[in-house]
Amino acid sequence: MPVNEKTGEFTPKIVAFCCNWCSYAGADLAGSSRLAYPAEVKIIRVPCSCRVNPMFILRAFEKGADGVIICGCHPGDCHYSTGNYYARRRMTLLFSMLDYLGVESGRTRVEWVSAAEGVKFSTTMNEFAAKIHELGPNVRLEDLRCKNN
Amino acid sequence: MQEQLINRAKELLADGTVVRVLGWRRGDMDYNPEVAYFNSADELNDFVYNGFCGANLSKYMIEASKLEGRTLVFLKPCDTYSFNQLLTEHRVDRDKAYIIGVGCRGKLDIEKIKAQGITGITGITGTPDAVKVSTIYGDFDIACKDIRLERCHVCKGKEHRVYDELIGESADTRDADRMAGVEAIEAMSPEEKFAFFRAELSKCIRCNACRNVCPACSCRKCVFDSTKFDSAQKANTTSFEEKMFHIIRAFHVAGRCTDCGECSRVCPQGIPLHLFNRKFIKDINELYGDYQAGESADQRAPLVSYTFEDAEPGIVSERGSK
Amino acid sequence: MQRIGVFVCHCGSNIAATVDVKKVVEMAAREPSVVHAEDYPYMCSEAGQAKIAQAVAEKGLTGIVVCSCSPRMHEATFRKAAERAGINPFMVEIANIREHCSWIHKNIEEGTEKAIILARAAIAKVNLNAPLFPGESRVTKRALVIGGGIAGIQSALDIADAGYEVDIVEKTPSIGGRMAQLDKTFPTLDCSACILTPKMVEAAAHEKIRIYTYSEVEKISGFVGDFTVDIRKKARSIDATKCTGCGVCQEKCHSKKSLSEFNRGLGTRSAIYTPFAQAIPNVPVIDREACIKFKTGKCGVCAKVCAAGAIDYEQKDEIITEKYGAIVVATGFDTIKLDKYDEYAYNQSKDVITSLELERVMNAAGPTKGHLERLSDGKHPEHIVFVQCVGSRCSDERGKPYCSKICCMYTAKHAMLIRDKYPDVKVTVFYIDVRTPGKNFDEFYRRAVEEYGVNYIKGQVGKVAPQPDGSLLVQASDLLDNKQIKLKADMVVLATAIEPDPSVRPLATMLTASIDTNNFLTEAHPKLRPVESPTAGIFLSGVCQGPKDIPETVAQAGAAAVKAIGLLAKDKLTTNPCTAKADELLCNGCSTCANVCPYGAISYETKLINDHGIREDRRVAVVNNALCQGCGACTVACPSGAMDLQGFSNRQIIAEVDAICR
Amino acid sequence: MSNVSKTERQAAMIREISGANPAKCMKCGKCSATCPAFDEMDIKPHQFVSYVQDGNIEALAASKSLWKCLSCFACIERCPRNVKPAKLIDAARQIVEREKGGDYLSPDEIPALLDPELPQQLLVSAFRRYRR
Repeated sequence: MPVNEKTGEFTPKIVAFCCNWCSYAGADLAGSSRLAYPAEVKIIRVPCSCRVNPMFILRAFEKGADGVIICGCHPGDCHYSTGNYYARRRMTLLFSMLDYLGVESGRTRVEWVSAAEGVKFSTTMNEFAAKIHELGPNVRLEDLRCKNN
Repeated sequence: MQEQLINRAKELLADGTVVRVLGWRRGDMDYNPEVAYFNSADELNDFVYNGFCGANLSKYMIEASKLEGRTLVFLKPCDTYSFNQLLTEHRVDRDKAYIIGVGCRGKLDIEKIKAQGITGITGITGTPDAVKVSTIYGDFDIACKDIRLERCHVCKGKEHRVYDELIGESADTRDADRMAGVEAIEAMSPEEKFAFFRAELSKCIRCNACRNVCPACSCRKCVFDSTKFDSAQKANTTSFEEKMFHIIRAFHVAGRCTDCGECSRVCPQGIPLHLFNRKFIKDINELYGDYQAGESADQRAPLVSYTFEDAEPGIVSERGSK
Repeated sequence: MQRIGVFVCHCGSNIAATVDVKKVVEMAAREPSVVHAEDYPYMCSEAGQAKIAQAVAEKGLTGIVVCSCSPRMHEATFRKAAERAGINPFMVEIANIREHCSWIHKNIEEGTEKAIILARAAIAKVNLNAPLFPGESRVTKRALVIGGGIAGIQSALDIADAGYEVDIVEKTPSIGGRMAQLDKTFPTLDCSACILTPKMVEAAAHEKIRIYTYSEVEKISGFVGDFTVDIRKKARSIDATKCTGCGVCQEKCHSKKSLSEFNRGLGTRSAIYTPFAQAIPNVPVIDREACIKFKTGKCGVCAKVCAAGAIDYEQKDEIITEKYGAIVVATGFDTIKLDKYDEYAYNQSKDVITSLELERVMNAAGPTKGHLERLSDGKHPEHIVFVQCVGSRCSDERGKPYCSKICCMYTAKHAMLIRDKYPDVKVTVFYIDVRTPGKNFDEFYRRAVEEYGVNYIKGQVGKVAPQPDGSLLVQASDLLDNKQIKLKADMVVLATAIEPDPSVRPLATMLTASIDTNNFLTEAHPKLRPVESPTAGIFLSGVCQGPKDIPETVAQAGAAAVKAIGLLAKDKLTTNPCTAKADELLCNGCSTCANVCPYGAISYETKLINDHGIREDRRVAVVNNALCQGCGACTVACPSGAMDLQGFSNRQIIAEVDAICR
Repeated sequence: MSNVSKTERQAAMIREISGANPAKCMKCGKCSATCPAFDEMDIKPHQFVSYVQDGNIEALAASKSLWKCLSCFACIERCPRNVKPAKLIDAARQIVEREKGGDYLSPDEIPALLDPELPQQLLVSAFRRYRR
């Protein structure tokens, strides 16, 4: 379980996939507006939310991520017209499957964040990180080889 | 019906309509027929069609489509859905196939016979409604309805979706709710769900039988065998990998799986793999409208379509763990 | 094996204050393939970029990671620097340790730890990068301007003057837009029509400009340099090639009770109408909702009186499909609805009007022929009260959170014009702040007070109550006197907030251009690229991007035009090389990827494939690099992993995931 | 926590009880423009905000305005910035009452606070509540 060496508190690993056009820019805006969110969130830039393969999400969990969030343009505003519509179906089905397997549905989330929504990006990440703290470490999907204990 | 099929196959070979026949051949045991090509009338003498011919021949048509000349293939009603799906995906050549839709009265599960404590089986003969199982300890009569494959209890129907001609009568075998198994799991608590799947999936030996038999899993090279995702695996080495494999396998066939049930039939460990595929089918039906893969060859699959008003992924946590 | 150089930027104190850059350098140096790591105060400076060149020369780098600000800011800078140093520009990756790290984390330990992880992820990705080479795509040398107000007209004229063809699409029957509705303009008090109509005429007469009025954009596909647009030309019911614009039809029309849109509903018009006298084109349209012929089948008087035989009741909407290289959006604004502001009695009294309505009242061609009179009884007003910030600067759902920017100035203009023409009329303006940043703006406002005796009171109006005698009781604050005052007024003019024209919302969707919470189109960069949309080839002109007055609109329209011209001047565009690519050996030829491609960039070919010695004809996917925009939808649809995205490959993203979760 | 002054504590309490953020005020004066009891008040509605911001709670608590506010909520409804002056004054009222040791006015206190010129708060509150 990932813990802060000094405080002994649970410090989750959170992977955020952000589309280049809206959400990554929204995260930039959150940054330039100095809207804080936990350092536990690390962003991976992808061209579009439809680039996020379920394999990436499972891989993140396998390697010990405690939460995975995918952010894209609002439906209708996709830079590529339709990418987020496909992402929406894929992620809905994948999340439903994870829920079916007994993985807490709070560990996965999709949020639409536009380039102008720095505030929404920040609040979303704060909320999501709080949820992951509440759920605690991910033990159901991680590859235990990666851990020392 | 077997004789009828053999005779018709011989005719079609003789008049040059087809150059080979794809069907089932007697195996080492009566309950173990093998999938085989028959190139001559002589070879057809080994042809069988009985309650244990569950194997779906559609997938074999991918390779048969590459061969010279036309192939006669026997497809049961449920197999035709798979054939249609393969047609949609340009994996089989309709012109290379002569399809005889064969009647089906439900197929049988040898495991269910063995589960009744019957061992030392030497032969099985039968009528449409019952089988006589001969063993070294004596003979047993068993009603077919008690030993049907799971998939036959939730049969999609006895109508062939694609064929050139039909031979043989079918009988409806549906007597259960297809989604009951999925619903039972959905009703569990997260802990119970996790425990259930951990117990089932920990049996997986990664023999790949499910993948190899699946008509939808027809990739030339599976992602789990390629270097494209750093995901090449020969065997499960951790508690996670079998989950990864089965989730991704089910995801890759989501919207394409016809629910033919072959994965569960062939699994040597008896893992109810259809529960993965049916979960996706259930979600697709509930969220995006009823969809049956393979119903026709010109459908647009749910994962390559969308509507503006589709449910948001948050619906999963909203409806919660039932 | 790559030879990677890592460069960590301090960005002055922007990064260095909350990230220990030395520590990031130290940790990055331990990563596989990293042969060089250093930090520098400003990597984007010339000296910083020289560091890259130097390290490439000395250490033979094959890949570069810059830990700095957002790649949206300087990725291009560092890619060019790499190219100059002799490395393929796509061998550069940015770890965003400013916007995504130093600026949001206050604790230096936390910031440093995160920066190290972000650097690791970028290093892991570069390890798998491969050189990429941009392709080329053609540019259609024609621009589309959406909206025919002053912004659209100016952009179109500038583009056309540069020698490129331009089409203007305007949804109303005439170009001119809001500016055509104004009476005078601040701060010079020029007559709006006098300065606008020459421009309208110039646009109409320009050989490079085609104007589609009474038309709307219906569908947009394609991408920068090569957009395909469907324009719906709504049925005018008039054959424009025959109409002489004589106006007899409008005079004789039996249906004259429709509210005039141009006069903001204050006057009426006939069913067959041109919105105003100087309309361009001077060709009327038939309002089929109001026309007796269309409603009952009887009448047809316009056809009878038309000497040119131009009336065509059978005319149908027409769809025109045209290709464009660039699109300028100039959809303008409207005033907000005041339904939720009961306190101002806008819906109760005809004498409470918006400022835009006052423009029509003041205008000689308006409903009162330019006479200032009460709309309820036609009486000459003795006292007019102006209320500022109606719906602007509101944080509740009734109004808009932004300042509408133009109201302070036009109110000063209105007050001044009224006092000038009718010295007997008392004018009181209630304001919260008077905002006059602009050339000669404050002087103008002061003139209204000092020379024209307009009474400015700091305080908001709380309530307007129509009185039985027809007057209006205005209850307001005088904050400087700390009083509540009650005034009797004859007219109240509301400086109503402006909002983007509602048509911009569906248009933004068609353009895939991003839009903010107030429905203003988002610019590519708020300071440095203010007239470009983040979507390439889309340029922003006028109020669709944010509130602005006429001079600012014209300036922005010109700027947008220059950006469009800069694009049209190119013969070829280099295309993004981060496109999808199919691995022929893995491809099943199943067509799943083509189903999700928004650009039709994927086709199938039957090819002889040599798969480890097995030679066979296979149906395989082929990506057209000029069409592919690199979204990656196909890569996830592909079950076998045959389809991959260059620059964002499966293995690269997985490497990043692994690095973050390590 | 002992070094937090009484006024700071009270100001924080007002923010908490009212749920309003005085920092949002843009000093437009619409509350005072709207207030039917304006003339009766010594501290005007638009001034409530600065009293809370400045921590001048003593003066606010001692003001007549506390008892002149009709709770008609016109200022809340019309405030463009969601500052809710009436809620601020209501919060101040509650603080005064709480510091007296009881949560409510005692019946004995009411007659002294009544002003024949003004409708009773209860009455106006009732109008507001049941008008729909």
